[in-house]
Amino acid sequence: MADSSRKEIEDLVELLNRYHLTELEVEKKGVRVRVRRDAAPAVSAPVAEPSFTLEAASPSPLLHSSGLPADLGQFLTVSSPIVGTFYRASSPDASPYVEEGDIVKKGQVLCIVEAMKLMNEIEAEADGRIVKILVESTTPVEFGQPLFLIDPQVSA
Amino acid sequence: MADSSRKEIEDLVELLNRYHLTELEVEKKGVRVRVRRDAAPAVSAPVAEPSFTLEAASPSPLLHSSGLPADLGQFLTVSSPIVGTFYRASSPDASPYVEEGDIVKKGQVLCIVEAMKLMNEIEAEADGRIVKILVESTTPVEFGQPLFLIDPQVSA
Amino acid sequence: MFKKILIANRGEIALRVIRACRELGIRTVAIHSDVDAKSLHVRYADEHVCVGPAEGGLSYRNIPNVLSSAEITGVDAIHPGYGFLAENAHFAEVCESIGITFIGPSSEHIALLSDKSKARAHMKKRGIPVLPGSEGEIHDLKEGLVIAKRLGFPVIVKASAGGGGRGMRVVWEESELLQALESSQLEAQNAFGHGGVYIERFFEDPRHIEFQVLADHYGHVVHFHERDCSIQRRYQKVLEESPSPALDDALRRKMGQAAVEAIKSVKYRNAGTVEFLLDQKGRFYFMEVNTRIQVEHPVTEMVTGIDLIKEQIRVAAGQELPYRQKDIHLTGHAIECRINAECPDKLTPSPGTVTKFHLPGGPGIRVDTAMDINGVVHPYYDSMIAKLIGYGRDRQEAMARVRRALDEFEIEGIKTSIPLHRRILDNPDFQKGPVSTRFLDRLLTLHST
Amino acid sequence: MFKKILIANRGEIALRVIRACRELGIRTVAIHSDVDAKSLHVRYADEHVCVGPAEGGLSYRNIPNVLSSAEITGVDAIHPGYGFLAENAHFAEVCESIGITFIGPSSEHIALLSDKSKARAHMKKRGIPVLPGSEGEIHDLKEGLVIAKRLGFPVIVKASAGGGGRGMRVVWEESELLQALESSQLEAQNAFGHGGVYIERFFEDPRHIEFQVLADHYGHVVHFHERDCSIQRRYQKVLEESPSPALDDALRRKMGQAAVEAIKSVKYRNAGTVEFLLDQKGRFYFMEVNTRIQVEHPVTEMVTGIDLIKEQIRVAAGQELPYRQKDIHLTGHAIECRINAECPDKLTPSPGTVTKFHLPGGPGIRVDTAMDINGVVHPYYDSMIAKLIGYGRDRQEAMARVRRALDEFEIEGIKTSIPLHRRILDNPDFQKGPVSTRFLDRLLTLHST
Repeated sequence: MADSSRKEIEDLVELLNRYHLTELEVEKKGVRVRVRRDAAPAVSAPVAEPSFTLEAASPSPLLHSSGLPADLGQFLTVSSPIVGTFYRASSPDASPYVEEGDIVKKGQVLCIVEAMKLMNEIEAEADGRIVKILVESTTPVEFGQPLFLIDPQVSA
Repeated sequence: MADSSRKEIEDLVELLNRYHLTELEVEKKGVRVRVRRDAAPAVSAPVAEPSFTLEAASPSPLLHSSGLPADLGQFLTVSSPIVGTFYRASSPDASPYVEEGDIVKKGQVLCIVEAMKLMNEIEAEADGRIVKILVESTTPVEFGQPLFLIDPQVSA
Repeated sequence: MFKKILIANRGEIALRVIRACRELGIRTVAIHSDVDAKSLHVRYADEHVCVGPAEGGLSYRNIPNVLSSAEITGVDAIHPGYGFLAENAHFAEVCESIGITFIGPSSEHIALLSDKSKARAHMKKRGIPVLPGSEGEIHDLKEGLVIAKRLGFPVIVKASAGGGGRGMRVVWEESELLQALESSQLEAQNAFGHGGVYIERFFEDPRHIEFQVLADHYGHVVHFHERDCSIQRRYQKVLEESPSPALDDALRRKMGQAAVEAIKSVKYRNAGTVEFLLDQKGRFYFMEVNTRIQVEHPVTEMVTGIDLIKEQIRVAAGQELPYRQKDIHLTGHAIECRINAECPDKLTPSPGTVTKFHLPGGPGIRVDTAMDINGVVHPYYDSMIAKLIGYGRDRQEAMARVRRALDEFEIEGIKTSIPLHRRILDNPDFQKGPVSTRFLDRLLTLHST
Repeated sequence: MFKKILIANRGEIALRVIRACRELGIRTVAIHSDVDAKSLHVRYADEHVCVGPAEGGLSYRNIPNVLSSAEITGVDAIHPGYGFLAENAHFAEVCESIGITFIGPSSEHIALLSDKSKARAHMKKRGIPVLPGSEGEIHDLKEGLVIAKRLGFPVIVKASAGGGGRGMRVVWEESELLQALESSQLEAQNAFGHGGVYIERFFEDPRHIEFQVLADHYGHVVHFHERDCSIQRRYQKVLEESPSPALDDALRRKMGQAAVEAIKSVKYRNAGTVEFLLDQKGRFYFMEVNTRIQVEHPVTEMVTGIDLIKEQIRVAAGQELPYRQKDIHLTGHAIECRINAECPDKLTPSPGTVTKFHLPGGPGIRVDTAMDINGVVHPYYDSMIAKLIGYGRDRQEAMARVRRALDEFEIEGIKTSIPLHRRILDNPDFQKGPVSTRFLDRLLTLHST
């Protein structure tokens, strides 16, 4: 992952920490920081430091703290369950499955991750609003890489 | 140095620590302990961990905490300035230069360290009382190895 | 030559392949599970892709994710290392079908040679000596008795689907055969879901001798002489050496020719190992072909001066072997110790975080490891954390160097098999020369009683 | 054979000798200054004695304390390593007088060969080519002119007592000679307290080629072929290799014979190095004999398979050489990088505590170092903290291995010369083959402008 994206993820981690995640573990140069808040709802956070180093990959437009709503701790992360190429639409001419701000239903298709010529539809795991799309279309993604942030407290 | 001697030196360090040394630094297996007390008088403590490993060397009868006066921080250490063999007397038949408890004058011969057939007389650096003789006669000693503890506050 | 290679493995062998690629000027892609994100093989690769969670079946053995990683990184070839997908014919086949070179033999070779009864039958037909035994499975006592008498007692009853010593019974005399057949069948049925058994002559003190071979795409096959892998603990290799103290030049030549013949007979290509059993009378028997690079390949590299991983890559890229058999010389002696994270004298692994990792060095010492200070030994994977290889002018010097390097090797935070290797090297029988595959189990039994 | 050896040195060479002793089953005594109490050479020795404070003159060079240590520990022999007391004839003499074997040549050999003008005269008499120059010192311009004209310009004016490049002036034409003589004399007088100078032919792009020799006590002398040490920075060797890309077999044989002859002519014994200057036309000239084991000895060990330190010990113990010249073969290629604790591109040392020390490994890589994580680089001693040696089948493979190992070698807390070695190995002229002793200074000049 490009340095600028990594920096942004670190910003995100900082914010997540500020907004009461149930568990957060950051390890860097032998220093491990672990933050936990048991009262909050469960959130699927990226477990490993994203370490994808494809040089071709352009920096993903990760979220900036300025554009974020205050209650970040409530968001769900949708991660890639497989290795492949991320597509926001079913074909180059089609419109994207979802845009930031859209309200989605549990089970609704959010994107495609193509692997070995197979189109794998990735579905929303819960109702909510798309807060952020973390990866640009046609970008390769690895296992566990965060793709979307969903605010489950906003539903249609 | 034999293990038992090392153990005793560690006891000594513990005592020195208890009795207000100005500075004490112990490093062992990655853990460093540093104790400092600025008000006390300067004391020449062994700078390096004694590391002599001659198998032939019998454990030196280092001081035991029970036999120590309370104000250990005041003592001077007389160390060997050369490598050689420590003798407490000028010949096998002669009586030792000094015994524990003796009052000595600055410049008085305390022992001999023999090196390359040369007898090197080691003198007291200050007036005082011999508190402890740290090495047994005929034992090999290395550079910097503590030989005597002298209490400079007691003089004739 | 390839421009970029994906290494479908972890640990020391992944790093070993990365080193070879670097020396050849080839870019590398590491794959890793999430718990391996900070491993050395990831750090030293040019690119890296997370392919799944810790369990090997979901990450390193996850064929779709491994192949997707190859596709999105645009590699020309995949090196499978050993273990994981290295001997998976299906994986090799899919690689072939999507135009990515599998650095190893063809999928057909893997399929043929991984079926031990097929391989055995094939070699027997070609006149290569195989272990004397029944032709296929035994169905009743009468059939078994005929074969056992022909072979002569003792014989061994083995499960067709067996492995790791299960379903095996040694039969010393006729009266024991029925019970052995029955209990072996029962055990095999319970363990593998298939109760078929067969009979082979039992060798009490065999030696495990294997020959490293390399075949290019133009019919050239060379061998790199033998490795003696007789030091085993419960059928697991522990220490390997080359040359074998049990072979003289004449036997070495004869076995080498048999190995080359075995490989040529199946039109094999890339690196492989032909395993033989050598009995106390100097007779050898084909056991199987390993269709991968092996853990113990460094001892062969040390005594021949040839980098087997680079050769694998060159051959896979279609290059012709630049030498013939007469150019391969044995010089000196090499011994490899597999350093496992385990409690000494037991088989229990010792996972944990390594708090000190001081490598031995100096003349004749090579260490292959992906471990490092603060590295983690995970319970999900093989417990081997390093290979210590000692080289010397002769066996005496190689032993002396390995021995002093074992003393230099300081690992803290986990238990390792270093004390076990000290015991082997200090053993007078081992020092004297050839021992059998039962040497180590006997040594450990003596100790524990 | 000796039972116990004291190593009168520190750092990697002390550890190197300890390793050799361990492999021979000989007990070891380390000496150390007070700041070195926790060094690896102390940790790995069987016994250790503190011989003084940090400054080398008061500890490692402190002859009474070193010899007392030998006496109280009851050793049979002392290995001096290189530097410190290694070429101190007086020390060797005292060892001899008290019945402790000095592992090296006799004190007479050290005395004779350390006087460069004496050694030069001796070799010239024996018909070994020496650098063309004046017979002794030059006293006035007229005398200098006669010699310079005979030699042909350019010539070089050198201080008799010189070293490290001081008191040296290159003279390109007649008109410059007077000023060169005067300024050289003045500089030498100031630097060494002796203003004597002499004249030699100046070679613009010489190569530094040296031959490793070994002589036993029975008149047998063998050489182990050459080392090319032309990669120097301000007269300090930086990278060495064997074989030299500048030599062919004929020249190698010729120079090897000259080296053996030089050694035989003085009835030398133990290990030594005969240094030659090789000009662009393939002519070679004797420069000097180094009467010690050298820093760069590992490249010779790699290409000949012979452990020179163990040989030194065996020879010193009175053993006969077990081989003759025809048994010494050159196989493959080896390159050594001296890793110094220094700021890159500058000569300033970089003392401090090492906070990370990750060693490279894998095939063909050897590291000789006494450094470790949490180790301290002291300002009192030589700044070399490790030697990285790469071995391959040919120069190409050796270069590739050293290059990738430099990338693996991670040292934090201090600056090192690793970037300098990368630059050398990435340089096309170096990659192509032979370069001169001025190669590196030119490379660094280019960089800094």
